[in-house]
Amino acid sequence: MANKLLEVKNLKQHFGTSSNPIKAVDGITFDVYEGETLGLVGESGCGKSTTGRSIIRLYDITDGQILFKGKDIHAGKSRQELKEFNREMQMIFQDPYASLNPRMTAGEIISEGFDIHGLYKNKKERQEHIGNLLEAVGLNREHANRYAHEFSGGQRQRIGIARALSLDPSFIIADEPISALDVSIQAQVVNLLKKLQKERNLTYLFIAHDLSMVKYISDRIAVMYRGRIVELGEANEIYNNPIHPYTKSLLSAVPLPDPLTERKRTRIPYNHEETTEEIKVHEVLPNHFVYGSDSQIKKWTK
Amino acid sequence: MSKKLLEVNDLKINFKTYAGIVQAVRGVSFELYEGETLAIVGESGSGKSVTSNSIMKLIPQPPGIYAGGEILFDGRDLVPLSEKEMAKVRGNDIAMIFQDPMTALNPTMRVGRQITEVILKHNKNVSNAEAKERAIKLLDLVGIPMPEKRFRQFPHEFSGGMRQRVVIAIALAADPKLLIADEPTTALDVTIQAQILELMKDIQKKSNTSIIFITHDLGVVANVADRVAVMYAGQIVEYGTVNDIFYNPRHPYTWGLLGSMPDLKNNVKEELRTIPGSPPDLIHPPKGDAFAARNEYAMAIDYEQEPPMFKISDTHYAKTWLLHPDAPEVPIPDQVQQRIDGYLKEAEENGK
Amino acid sequence: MLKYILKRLGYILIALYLIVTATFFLMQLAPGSPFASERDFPPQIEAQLNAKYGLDNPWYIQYKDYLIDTVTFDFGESMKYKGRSTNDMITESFPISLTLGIEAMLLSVGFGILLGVIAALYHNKFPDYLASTIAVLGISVPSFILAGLMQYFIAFKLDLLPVSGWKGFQYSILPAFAIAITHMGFIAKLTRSSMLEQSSSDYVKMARAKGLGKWTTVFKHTLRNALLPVVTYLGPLTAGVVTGSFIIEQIFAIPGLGKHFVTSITNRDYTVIMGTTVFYSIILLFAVLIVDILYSVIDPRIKLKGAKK
Amino acid sequence: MTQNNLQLDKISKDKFKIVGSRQDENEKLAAKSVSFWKEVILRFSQNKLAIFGVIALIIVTLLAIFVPVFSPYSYREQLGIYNAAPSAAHWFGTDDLGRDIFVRVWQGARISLFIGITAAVIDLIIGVFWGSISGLAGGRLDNIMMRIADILSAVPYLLVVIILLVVLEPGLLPMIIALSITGWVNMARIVRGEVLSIKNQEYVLAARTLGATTGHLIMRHIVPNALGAILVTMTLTIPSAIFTESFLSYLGLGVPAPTASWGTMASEGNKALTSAPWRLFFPAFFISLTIFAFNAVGDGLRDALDPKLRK
Amino acid sequence: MKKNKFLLLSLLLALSAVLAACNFGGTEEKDSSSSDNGTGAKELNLVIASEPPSLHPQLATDSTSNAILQNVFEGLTTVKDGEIVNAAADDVKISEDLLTYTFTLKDAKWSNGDAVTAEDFAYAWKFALDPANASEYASILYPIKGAQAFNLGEGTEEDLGIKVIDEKTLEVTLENPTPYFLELTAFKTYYPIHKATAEANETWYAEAGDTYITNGPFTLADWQHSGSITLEKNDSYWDAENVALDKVNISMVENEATASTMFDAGEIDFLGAPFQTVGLDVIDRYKEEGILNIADYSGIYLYKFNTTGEFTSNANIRKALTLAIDRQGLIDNVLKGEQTPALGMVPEAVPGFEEDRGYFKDNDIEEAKAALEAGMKELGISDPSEISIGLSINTSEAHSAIAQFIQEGWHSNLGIEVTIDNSEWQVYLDKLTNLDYDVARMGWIGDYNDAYTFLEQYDSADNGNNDTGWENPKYAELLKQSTTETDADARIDLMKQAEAITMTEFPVAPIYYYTNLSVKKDYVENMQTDATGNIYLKYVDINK
Repeated sequence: MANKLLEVKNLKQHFGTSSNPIKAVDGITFDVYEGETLGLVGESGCGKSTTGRSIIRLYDITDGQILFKGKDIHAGKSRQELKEFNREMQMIFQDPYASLNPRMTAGEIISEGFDIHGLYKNKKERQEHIGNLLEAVGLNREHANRYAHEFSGGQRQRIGIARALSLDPSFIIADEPISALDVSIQAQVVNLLKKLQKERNLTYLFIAHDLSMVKYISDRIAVMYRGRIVELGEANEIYNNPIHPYTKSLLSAVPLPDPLTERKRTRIPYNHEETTEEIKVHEVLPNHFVYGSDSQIKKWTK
Repeated sequence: MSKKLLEVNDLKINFKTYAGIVQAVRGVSFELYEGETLAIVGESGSGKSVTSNSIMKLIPQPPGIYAGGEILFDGRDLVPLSEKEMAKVRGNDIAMIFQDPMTALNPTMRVGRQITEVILKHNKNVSNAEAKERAIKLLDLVGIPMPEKRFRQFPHEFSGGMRQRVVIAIALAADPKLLIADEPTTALDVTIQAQILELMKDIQKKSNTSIIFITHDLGVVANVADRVAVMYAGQIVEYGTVNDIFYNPRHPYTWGLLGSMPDLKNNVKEELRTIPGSPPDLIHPPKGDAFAARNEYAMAIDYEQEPPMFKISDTHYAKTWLLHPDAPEVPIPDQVQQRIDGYLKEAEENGK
Repeated sequence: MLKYILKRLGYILIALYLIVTATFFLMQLAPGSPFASERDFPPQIEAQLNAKYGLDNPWYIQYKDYLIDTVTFDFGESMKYKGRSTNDMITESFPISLTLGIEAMLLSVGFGILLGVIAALYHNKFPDYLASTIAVLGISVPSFILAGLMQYFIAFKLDLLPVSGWKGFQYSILPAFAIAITHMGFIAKLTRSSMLEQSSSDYVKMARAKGLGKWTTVFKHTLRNALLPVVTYLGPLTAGVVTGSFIIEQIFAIPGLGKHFVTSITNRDYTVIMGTTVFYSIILLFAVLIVDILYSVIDPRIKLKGAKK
Repeated sequence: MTQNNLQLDKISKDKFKIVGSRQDENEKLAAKSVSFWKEVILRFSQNKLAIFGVIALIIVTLLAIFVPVFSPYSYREQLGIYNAAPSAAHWFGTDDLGRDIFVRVWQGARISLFIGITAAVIDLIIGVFWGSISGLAGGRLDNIMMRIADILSAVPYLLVVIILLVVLEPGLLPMIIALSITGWVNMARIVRGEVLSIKNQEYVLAARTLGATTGHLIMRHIVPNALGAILVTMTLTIPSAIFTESFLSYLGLGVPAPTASWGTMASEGNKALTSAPWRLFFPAFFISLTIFAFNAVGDGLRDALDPKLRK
Repeated sequence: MKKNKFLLLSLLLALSAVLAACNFGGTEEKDSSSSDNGTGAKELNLVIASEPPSLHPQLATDSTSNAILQNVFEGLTTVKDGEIVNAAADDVKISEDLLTYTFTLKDAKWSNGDAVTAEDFAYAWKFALDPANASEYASILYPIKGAQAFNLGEGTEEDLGIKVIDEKTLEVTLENPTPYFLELTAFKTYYPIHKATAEANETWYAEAGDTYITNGPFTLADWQHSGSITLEKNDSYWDAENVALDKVNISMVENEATASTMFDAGEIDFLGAPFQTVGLDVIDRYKEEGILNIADYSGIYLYKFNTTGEFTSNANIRKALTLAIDRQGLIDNVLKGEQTPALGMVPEAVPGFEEDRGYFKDNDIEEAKAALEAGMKELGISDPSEISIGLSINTSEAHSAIAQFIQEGWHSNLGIEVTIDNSEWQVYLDKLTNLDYDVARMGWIGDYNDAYTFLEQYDSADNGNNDTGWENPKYAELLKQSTTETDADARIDLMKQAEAITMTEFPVAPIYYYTNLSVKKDYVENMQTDATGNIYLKYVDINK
């Protein structure tokens, strides 16, 4: 197996007051390996976006540790180190409308990163760089002078991707990058992401609630529920052999474009069961982790 | 065959905007029988929501304009009806479920009132108490626990899924013959979506209501629909039973839609089929086939003349020149075909 | 809820303290004496007067006395109007201002909402333009100009209503209208945009889909939600009506508190200035609090908690 | 569903050759590139009332600048023609001291506009400073700053203004100070609200992940996006300052004679309603027109910035 | 339920509206019903400019309070048609040395039926002089022996020259012979008050009602503070049969324009000092309508000079400024009330001063320029533009108009730069007292119609009403002589000599002598402001 690029250890992210905390993320641990795509799925409010934003330092974490290339990213750092870090890790956002500043042109949006980091020597080089990035995401060089609102949803999302690529990162957190797009556009974006991954040896943390696309794009999948990762494993493994009842329920709810299956589909409801036993992560199968108490695991694996 | 409840013929809806007149719906025809579910599927801007809203005549005029066509409900054309006459149809004969349960309920009115309001409006001789009783029954029917207590609560005290159940309860309050569901599950999580879909199917079974189901999710279509209309750029491009559309799609756009969804069952990791580009500007609809520019199988004629609806079978029609006898034979793209084959094979295996 | 109200009361106390203190020191700084008069009287007499009102004390003693007076709501005797206590003056004149104020508020809210609703219902049609124009004109014409014009044309030329005074309901119509007009315009504008915003919302569409008639939809659904922002305007409205009365009461010779406030300032009648300022501040601060509570009552989504977002 | 009765046979077979999609058109954008502000101006210019407002303001401003310069009379010159009705020589008539009202109205416009604009600019500076710091900092500092603003705004505005003017004695500067003393709170609130909503926008988050400094965020993202709301607030602050000034003039707290503001002219003219109505009419008309115009521009700007409201 | 909340709200609002509406109740009765209601009662409707600050005869200082007081109280003497006549006094005996006055009282009654006694007068006068009461007008009693000393805390009450001989006899001893003393006894500070009530209730004068006991032709029937005052005929008044009016409704209307609109609309019957004033802007119209009544007024409008000021310390500069005022132009164009240009210190309404004394010519620009030249030479100034002068006024449109008119005249004729500085009355008076000004306006209305009241204030720089810093021993001496001079003509001559001194040194620039403007409905008879600004409603009648 490849190197660990990112290690998340017992990450906790609480919001609200200390007396009444909202535990958005409540102690999760996972690794991301170089070159892979880790899918993070769960329903709204399960803490998946918070996880992504904590990793990229948009939030100060409550507890835990995040190591990127072995270095703790939340430990006190100099400006220089922080900038270094910004160049290594980037993010693609969910809403193609809200993620582009309406007062800026595509070129300005894309070049913001290397403007901040001063990565070009002259105007021409900068222009060239913008053009290359636009082309890399399938847009035309001429689009650099257009404002965000002139683009369609898919095009906007590609501008967002170009912005994420502008600092030439090794790790990209894609926070539901396709959920606001139409099906046909989703495919465009996903294909682009896959192509870029191959070309640039990128590592993705792909956050989504759309299980079908996650399965398609991910090598491994982590299923989150109420701030915790309840199951983590190879993508096919999770789909074909889910163990945690929540994963099962989630999978049973995904509609497929197949009328015959759909007519026979039975939904598996999930009822969260509280337990007084100690709950921890079990490696039930090689590289297939499930979160639960011993007796629960026993029951589920039966 | 059961009774024909709704027939839409060559419906055209335009919108006046600052930029010009948007031809949102450009001659849509379909029909719906009692107890049947028609799914209208398409991408955003394809005109599917406008179509559904126009049946209820909920298109604000202006800027909306009924530019032509008729909407025959139980044999009566709704288009020329006055607002007053429509008020008798709405909620009573035809009810609607909206996309976003978070905004579809009046935030300052108790949930119970929002239901009884419909009952009282459409049943002149029902007392308040009876209406309340019926509303509580409805809440129970749509699976809301403790309906008496919930009756007195405000929408913000409900979760998204629960609110959508309330919206459904409101829609069912006057026993409508036709239920129009405009993307009722898009805003919901997938597990909640499954529950709502089950609920709707349940209700349909019990009450024999016809449903028009608007969605962009082909999975949902496969789950709920009897018949499917695929819309593109304000027109229906393919129309047929759910099996026709999913197992024998004929329109390249339908191929594109199916192909752009990853196949969960078969572990293929090859590139997804995409439909390149974006839908046309409906202020100036392109000449010929609106889909031509994005269609890899587009022929010269596609850029010149709009294709007619070709009949494939008694239930199956598609609007593409590829069905013209002179057109070259274009098979369903491999990837889509493979998937269909996989599905059918599995069904066959399971059927054994 | 209780916690929230207590917290807000705390803020009100702080605000009051600041207002009282600021007014006190501003008045200390203000030039002029309440006893200055055209005919100079002997310094001995002035010393007597100063002693009588405690003005001969050093400022911190005066400040202390002043705070005590404020806490006990005893503002003492007017320096200008002999033998009249500030409290009496307030009790006598406030009901008049209150009457006028409530009338003005009812007028502005009533007509404002009416205009706004009409404008919104006939959006971009003639009634909209008409109602909007009336609203903007209301905002644009200063109340004292309007008051003068109304006195001249309505009261004098047409002889419909009395020119001034305060002897019955008909005396209150013109002044109430003069105070109300600006706010009416604001409320109309607010209602209009709020109505438009609400009319395009899903639940209004839903109400129509239920088969409710146009007016049922407007009154039961759109208007109620559209009026929420109008409720928030009630606080500023109260303040506006109060301050509007400063001028209007003078023009229409109405023996209200606003008139007292203004004359007390020009007279340097410190006891009355302080009394009326504190009184006004209390009213306005509570008006804002009441509006906030009212808002939470009307809008079920808002639950009063410790803090306001 | 019936097949169309087109003469399908008549189509030449050549046409049925697959030529494929037109990729070139797929990524095509509308021909013209329109920036946000250009579009705002475009939408704004379709609002007749707002355009009327702009034209009115331009005319008022130009006349205020040039009339006092080019007029044969000065605003304080007494011509010996008392209370004369408008005529060819004196377009707006003369006042009780025989001064030309036309030139006085435009001299008054200078004062009134100066007061309005200065007060609005001071509000803007303090409000933007206070609001953006409060909004960006968040937490305790935000809390303290907003409490201060809350308490200040709870203080009855005109009460303070009147008392302050009494202490400072009437004049142009005291008037402006008095008008801005609590006026900025509103601006600060609006700026803070904007900052709060903008700072959580994904494009700001994106900039942060790119390593943007606070200064960069403010200059590139927050200011350009909050500008609309700030501008609207400003266009509505100016008329309210003019309004308040005229109100205070009426209470005798206006700018001292022989300086003329619209407010002092109107309140003087009010007394002459029956004898020399033009002395009231012209200043009153221009106060109303200007307030009307600013309101129309402000409303138009708001609609243009937020097209959701217009359908 | 939602509905209920809204209902509750609207109920609340409605309730408060109803509650509020109750406030009208009290005064509703016979509202503005004009003088001819069914009963034939004669009612007069008037306005005053403000709430009377005090209706205590000894504490009141202002003309508004005076307008009420002089109709509800009556002094020993009163003014009728410009003559002093006995009122409460039946007879006055004056000693040879003019120092002792013995008043015999009429058999008059208070409004509660008690007899008006000498003790009531003595009590009232002593009240005014008692320093503890801080009566601001006490100085008008100073002619009485020991009064000043007692008032300033230097003497005792026992030493006062006020002696109650018996219930109906009051003996007053004066400090100096005071020829105008009988005019003083008509003044409000010399009114009696009902001793028993006043002793029992310290604030008897704050409200209308049982405690407000009067001895004048009217009673204070109703007093809505800041709203209105109603006077009713006092049936206990000794001369009640000669009082025509039954009722006088007086509203308080601060706004001049409102007042004249009310007059136009027939809501009031008379408009003119002290019952509000005729605004400058309506004078022309009333003149055209032929209803404007102009009467002499014993008052002068003048500009005081700060004789310690940088430029105004120079008498020639002061002279220049004084001469370069176009008084006639001001009167004709701005004031419009047919006032007389003031070319001296004493109004022409004052007996003995009816003629112009010819000290200088109005608007004498030549002479003014010459004086300016001389003054500049003395000050070592070569150009008049180096002279900058502040012109202080208290906030008022009339003062502002006059100031702007004169400012423009000084500017264009003399080339002197003048800035107008206005401040509020209470502030303004402070500035005057502290000599914090260059030129400042002042109006002076005689408390009694005698030249002394116009000249006395300049007798020394320390005089509280001087405010110019100017003094002249010769002037002071002349005035002093006038107080002891028993021959009327000689006394007037002394005062004219004093006046002449001021008109060479110009501590003040006289501008115009007041006139009293009024308008009345033609059914109002005998209503006329007298030379000292009084209107005795006793004589007024209504004939419809």
